[in-house]
Amino acid sequence: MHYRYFPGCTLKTQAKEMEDTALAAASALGIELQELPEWQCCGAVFPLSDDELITLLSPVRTLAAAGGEPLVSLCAACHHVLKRAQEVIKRNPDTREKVTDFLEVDYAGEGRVLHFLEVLRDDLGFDRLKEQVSHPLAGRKIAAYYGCLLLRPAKEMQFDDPENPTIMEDLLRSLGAEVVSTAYRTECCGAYLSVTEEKVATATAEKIVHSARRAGAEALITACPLCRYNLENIGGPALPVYYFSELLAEALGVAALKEVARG
Amino acid sequence: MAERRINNMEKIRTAVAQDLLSGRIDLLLGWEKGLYWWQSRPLFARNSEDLQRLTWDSFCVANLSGYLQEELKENKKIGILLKGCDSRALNRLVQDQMVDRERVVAYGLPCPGLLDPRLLKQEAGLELTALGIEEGEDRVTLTGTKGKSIAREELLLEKCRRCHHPDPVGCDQLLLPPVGSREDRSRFHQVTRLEEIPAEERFAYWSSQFERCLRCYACREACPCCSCRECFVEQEEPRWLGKAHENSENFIYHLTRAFHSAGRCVECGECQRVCPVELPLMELSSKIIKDINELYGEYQAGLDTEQDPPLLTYQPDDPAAFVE
Amino acid sequence: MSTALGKTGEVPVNGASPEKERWTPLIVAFCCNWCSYAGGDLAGTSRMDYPANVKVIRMPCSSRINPLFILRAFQRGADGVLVAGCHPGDCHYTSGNYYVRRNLSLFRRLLEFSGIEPERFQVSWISASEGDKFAGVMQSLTEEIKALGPNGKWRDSRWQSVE
Amino acid sequence: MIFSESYHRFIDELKKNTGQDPNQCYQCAKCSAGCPVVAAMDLLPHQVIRYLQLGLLGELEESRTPWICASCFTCAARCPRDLDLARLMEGVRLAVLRLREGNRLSPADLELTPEQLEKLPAQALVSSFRKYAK
Amino acid sequence: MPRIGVFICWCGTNIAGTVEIEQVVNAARSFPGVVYAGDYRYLCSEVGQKLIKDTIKKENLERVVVGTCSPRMHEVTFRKAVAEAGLNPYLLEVANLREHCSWVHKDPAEATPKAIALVRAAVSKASLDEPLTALMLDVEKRALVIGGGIAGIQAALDIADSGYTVDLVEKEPSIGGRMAQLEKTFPTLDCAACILTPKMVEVAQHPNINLLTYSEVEAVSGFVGQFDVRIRSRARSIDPSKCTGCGICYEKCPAKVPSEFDMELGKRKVIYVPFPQAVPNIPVIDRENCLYFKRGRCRICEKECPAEAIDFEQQDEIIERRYGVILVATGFDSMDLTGYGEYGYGQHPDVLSALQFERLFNASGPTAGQVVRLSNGRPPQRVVFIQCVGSRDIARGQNYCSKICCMFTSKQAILLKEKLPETEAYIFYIDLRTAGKGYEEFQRRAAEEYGVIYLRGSVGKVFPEGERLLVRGVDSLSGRPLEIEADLVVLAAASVPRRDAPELARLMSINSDRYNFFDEAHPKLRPVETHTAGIFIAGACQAPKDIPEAVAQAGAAAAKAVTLLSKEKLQSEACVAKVDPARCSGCLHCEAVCPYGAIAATETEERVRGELLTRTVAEVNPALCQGCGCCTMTCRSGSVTLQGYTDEQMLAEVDALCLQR
Repeated sequence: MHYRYFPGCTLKTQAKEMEDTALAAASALGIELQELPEWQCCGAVFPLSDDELITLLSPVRTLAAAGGEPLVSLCAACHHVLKRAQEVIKRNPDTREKVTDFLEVDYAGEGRVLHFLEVLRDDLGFDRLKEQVSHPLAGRKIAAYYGCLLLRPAKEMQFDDPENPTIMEDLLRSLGAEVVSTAYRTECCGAYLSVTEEKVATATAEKIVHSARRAGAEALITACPLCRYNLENIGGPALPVYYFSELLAEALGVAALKEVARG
Repeated sequence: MAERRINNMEKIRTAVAQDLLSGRIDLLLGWEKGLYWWQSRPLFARNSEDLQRLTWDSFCVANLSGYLQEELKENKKIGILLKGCDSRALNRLVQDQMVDRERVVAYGLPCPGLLDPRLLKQEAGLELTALGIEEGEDRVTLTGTKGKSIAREELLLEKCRRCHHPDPVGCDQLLLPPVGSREDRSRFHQVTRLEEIPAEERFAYWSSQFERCLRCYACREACPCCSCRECFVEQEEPRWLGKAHENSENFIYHLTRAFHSAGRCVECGECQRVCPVELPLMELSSKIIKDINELYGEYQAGLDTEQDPPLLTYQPDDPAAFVE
Repeated sequence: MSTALGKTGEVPVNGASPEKERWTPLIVAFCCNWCSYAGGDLAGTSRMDYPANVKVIRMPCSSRINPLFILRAFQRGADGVLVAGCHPGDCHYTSGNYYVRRNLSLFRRLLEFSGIEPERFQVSWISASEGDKFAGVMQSLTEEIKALGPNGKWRDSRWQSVE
Repeated sequence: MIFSESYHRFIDELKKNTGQDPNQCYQCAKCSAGCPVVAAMDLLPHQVIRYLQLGLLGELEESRTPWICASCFTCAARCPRDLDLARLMEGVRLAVLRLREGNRLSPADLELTPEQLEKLPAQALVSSFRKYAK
Repeated sequence: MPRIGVFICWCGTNIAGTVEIEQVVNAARSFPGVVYAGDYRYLCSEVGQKLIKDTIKKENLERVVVGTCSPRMHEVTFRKAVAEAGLNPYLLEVANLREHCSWVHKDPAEATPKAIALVRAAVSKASLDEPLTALMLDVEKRALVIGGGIAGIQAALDIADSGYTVDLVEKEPSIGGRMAQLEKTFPTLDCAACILTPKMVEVAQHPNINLLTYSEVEAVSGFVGQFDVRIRSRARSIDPSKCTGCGICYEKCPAKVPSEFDMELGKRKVIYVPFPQAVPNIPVIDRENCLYFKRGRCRICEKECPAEAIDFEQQDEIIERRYGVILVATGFDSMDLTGYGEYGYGQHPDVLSALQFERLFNASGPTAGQVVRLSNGRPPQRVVFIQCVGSRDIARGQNYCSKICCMFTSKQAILLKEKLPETEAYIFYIDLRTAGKGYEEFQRRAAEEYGVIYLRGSVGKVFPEGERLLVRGVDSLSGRPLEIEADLVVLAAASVPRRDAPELARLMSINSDRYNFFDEAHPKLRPVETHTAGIFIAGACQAPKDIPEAVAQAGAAAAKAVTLLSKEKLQSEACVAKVDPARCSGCLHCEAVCPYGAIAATETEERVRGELLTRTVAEVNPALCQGCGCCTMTCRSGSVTLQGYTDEQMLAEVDALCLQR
């Protein structure tokens, strides 16, 4: 189980604990995540206009660097941009030619682009993961929060059912936690609106957190640093928001290795 | 090696003599030496004198199955000596109800692969009349020159070089020990070579070939699977094709004849061998066989008579060689 | 009156010769009565537009085709031939087009092997409700054949067409 | 004036870049119904498409809606006409940025406290500048 | 060369609009064999046909070529006209100058030469036409109706009433179909059972109808007048002659499974009748879930049955019969809604499909006619209906409008307000489609009299919040986002063909459209016939439709069936294959590919050098041959040809078309 690993800018800064806990859990599970020797920011948002080629350069450079081996990322936004960039390269020969000529790389869309959750579900398997859980999160009522970028557009991301995903719930169950489900788990958290339209972002995030709290959740998990920031940056009683990897590491008993200062 | 060939001959002769003389068969189809040592021609043996001329050597190339349809009109039961390809031709004719298997006694002769006189002439560099040959296990020495010896594989007829099943199938008795199948040999290298050259060059190649065609129809006469009573070129109503020496007509004759052999050709190479202007006719039917194998699964005509011929069956999800 | 194409074989190899400008492709289409011919009728009732170079011969089923009809068309100077039938499984006679698919697949590869451009002989499944596909196939077929230029490859040099 | 000359040039450019044709929409308003930030919009998403269909480009220029859209793809996931409104919205944003006004966001306008700036994930800054500035 | 007459039709301006008729007629006059060439504005009209008949007699024509619309349209008309003039009807050829020429080529400079080429081809083919006579085949005076819904029932009754025996095959244990599941029907609010049950009883008691329920068609072969059909009548595990329908067995049966009739809302016993008014009123044992069949235990029904009618050893019965006509009325399913996760269907008990909601109103339904929430059993205060779920949706559903949902939702809203006047009813719609007789008025009553609130817009998502369902939508007319706290959400699911429709279509080789609804021969001219002669269709299996239309189509299809059955003899296909024994070498490849088994081996004699030898050749049975021509493609030597489309004719057409650049 060897993968090339793309961390993304935020995982080296504000979301350091996501990377540390994920890498610790991965090695405990015998999954080798070999960081790309050289990488840049994935671009955070996927360019939605066909004449925006410059913004494809960075993700395609990363895809080419993986050299056709399976490429794993932890952050939902990075996985979203990389996967859709690969899809464009596969589907649009004209764009491929322009971008790969400019980058002077030979890349035609080969290799699997995976999120770490997909590795756990499809390659490792949640049942084998359950066997390695030493500290089950017994009695912990956790709600899974997916957001947008992992699920949509479903035809390209092929991650899970966009309206009724189960991958995070299945992970939580294999970690022994008690799963709480809210219909807001696939609603947008407000994303980059928190920079310029903070009130709008806070309103959407509040709906999600309050619904989880009403459903009895004690904490939320997510796979996206921006979702976590928005879900914590709300008025009224908040809920702790963990990265899924933090609970994973805790259940595997490797979390205590490094006490992380929680904001 | 020579003795082995002689007692092989005796084994064959005694086996067939028993059936011919006892009246079990009233005609035996075999080979006899022709005018020169490198020629063996078909033998129609009816009595023991004829049998004396019977021979089995590396030049008995004619596919005798082609005579059965006509000969069975007069003879009640016919014995026939069959190499691997010949036996498959018989099976295919039986499968097409052209020949009644009950009225045929098939003697199988596992075939060591036959020699090509043209290649012998090239090797010897002399007229063959001044030579003779000694056939060893897998080498051939030319007597009368400085004792030159060549690997047998290099002297084989083109069709034998591609032969996967030298052992006859579906015969009543095998007169010699089987030699084993040779699935390792490549069959379609000529076809692939032609497929790879551009279309214009291919058209030029075939045009130059078919321009030489005399429309003598020897290929049709020699081919065992050409079993129609009246070939489409002969028909007047409708007049499918003219008789003129016209390049388009030569093209259409050969393409149609090859297409009519689809699912029937046993790659016995007779069409190419008998052609007076040496047209590469085997490449046309081999191309079809290659496509059948690629598109609809491995099919060797006459090898397994239980298997449906490719054009008489279908699968709902068959691939198509066009954009559906 | 020998036409600009001269004797067989002297084919203006796709060069943009002046004759090419005046030349319009002649395409013969064999259509099965129940599906593709009815698709053509639907294209008509829907007033779709496609080039007039394609002329249709009606057959009860695509399995009425005989390779010699196709070769005869090429011999008479056709630049392209189409055989159209029902989608496999929808044949009015249950299995006709299954056999056509095998026969014409092998025949098309044989033609290609003999040096004729594959675009000149095409097979297409068009159902009675696909008027748009019928018009589309006729359009794309004419354009492809126009790009290839006249087909002198098998034109019988004795054949005289009238203006 | 609904269909001015510049309209046709604008719409053809929009269609080419986004690969989407506004006329495909029959105004069922499913996008507006599911949009998480619709409350903050002056023009509802389906009205944006309607304005594109009618060529009311001036109003689109003034509207806040393209800048409230968070590109969360919910509308595109549920549209019964398979129209990708996320791409259309980006097309409108780019048109306004490129043809009219220039950038809508510069570092100076950020009203974020240093402490917020430190906690805000880099991803948020990169995304918003990529959406509001060219 | 036979004397040929050419008649070019103007077809008003349809042909004359882009084809220079004059040029075509003059060109035709020059074709070999043509002794007369004329034109007329409306050739298919009475006067036009008279022109043809008179000219045949005056010029004693031996072949006729008409340049008109598609032969698929009027070939039969002109054949009749030619026959009336004493000429064999198959000595006529049609050049398609309209659909294949004038309507598709705008430029006369292109259309006219093409028209001339098409006429030239028709003339060259006509010159080689031979007179053909169709055989007269007998017609099995029995009809098969597949599908026991309202359409199948109506068709069976109409055919039976005209004196012919009918086998009505129904897959479910009882006839009644979709309509039996309804409570009331629009626009009259008739109770569905009240108008359906009497017809079901009439079917059961009709002397000419043989009812085969719990049965399926397995194989169909043959052709019009002589369809050979194999039907599997599945074992009910109950002896019908003994069973009195008392119902003790399904009272006592311990095992319960979700009821298909109640759309999985309620439960039914393993030995069951789908609904109380079932016809026949004989239960069946569902062998997949019966404890005895699964684990060899129980047999309580056997002990309890006073009539000892239970028979576990009963086997499926295979019925093989010949029919003159087949009438397909297999109805429709409502679409599976799992692809629409945003509504929470299948996740939350209070989100129902329209058909499930209908069952709540039904006295024999899962809630005995009480409209209550399935989560807590209490009546709803607020019900939200959502339209076009799966319809008009090219992304996840069907690209058509299912036609009946606007009406049945308005009906359900009225039924709801009649039962629970205080309950609020909201309907999210895109366009209200109420096009039937009395439909608009019915919908206005829902809005004005019953206060149903119609919201033009859609629902984005349904959020289960505590006890209730938060429905987030928008009213696009006012441009206002809405949030409604609902107790029940009802989805108007699209109507789609039955799951086994593609298989049935293939069984009978009838065409279907890209959604798998069966294709009618012509939407306007032959709406209840299929392309396969002798097979008719009626009801929702052809396209979504309401009960009035289904019944009307059933009557029409029955009438068509009866006209066919009333014929003493049927004309067989005249253009059939024929073998030339002299040329045939007896390889019988043609027999291997013939889809109708119309070719067989036969003996023939041949004199070879004074001796008479017999050999096998192929022979075509003209009664079975349908004229497809597959044998001609397979025959290398061209020994078998297809009359009406002989090899000479096909080559002549190719030559004619290629003669003109």
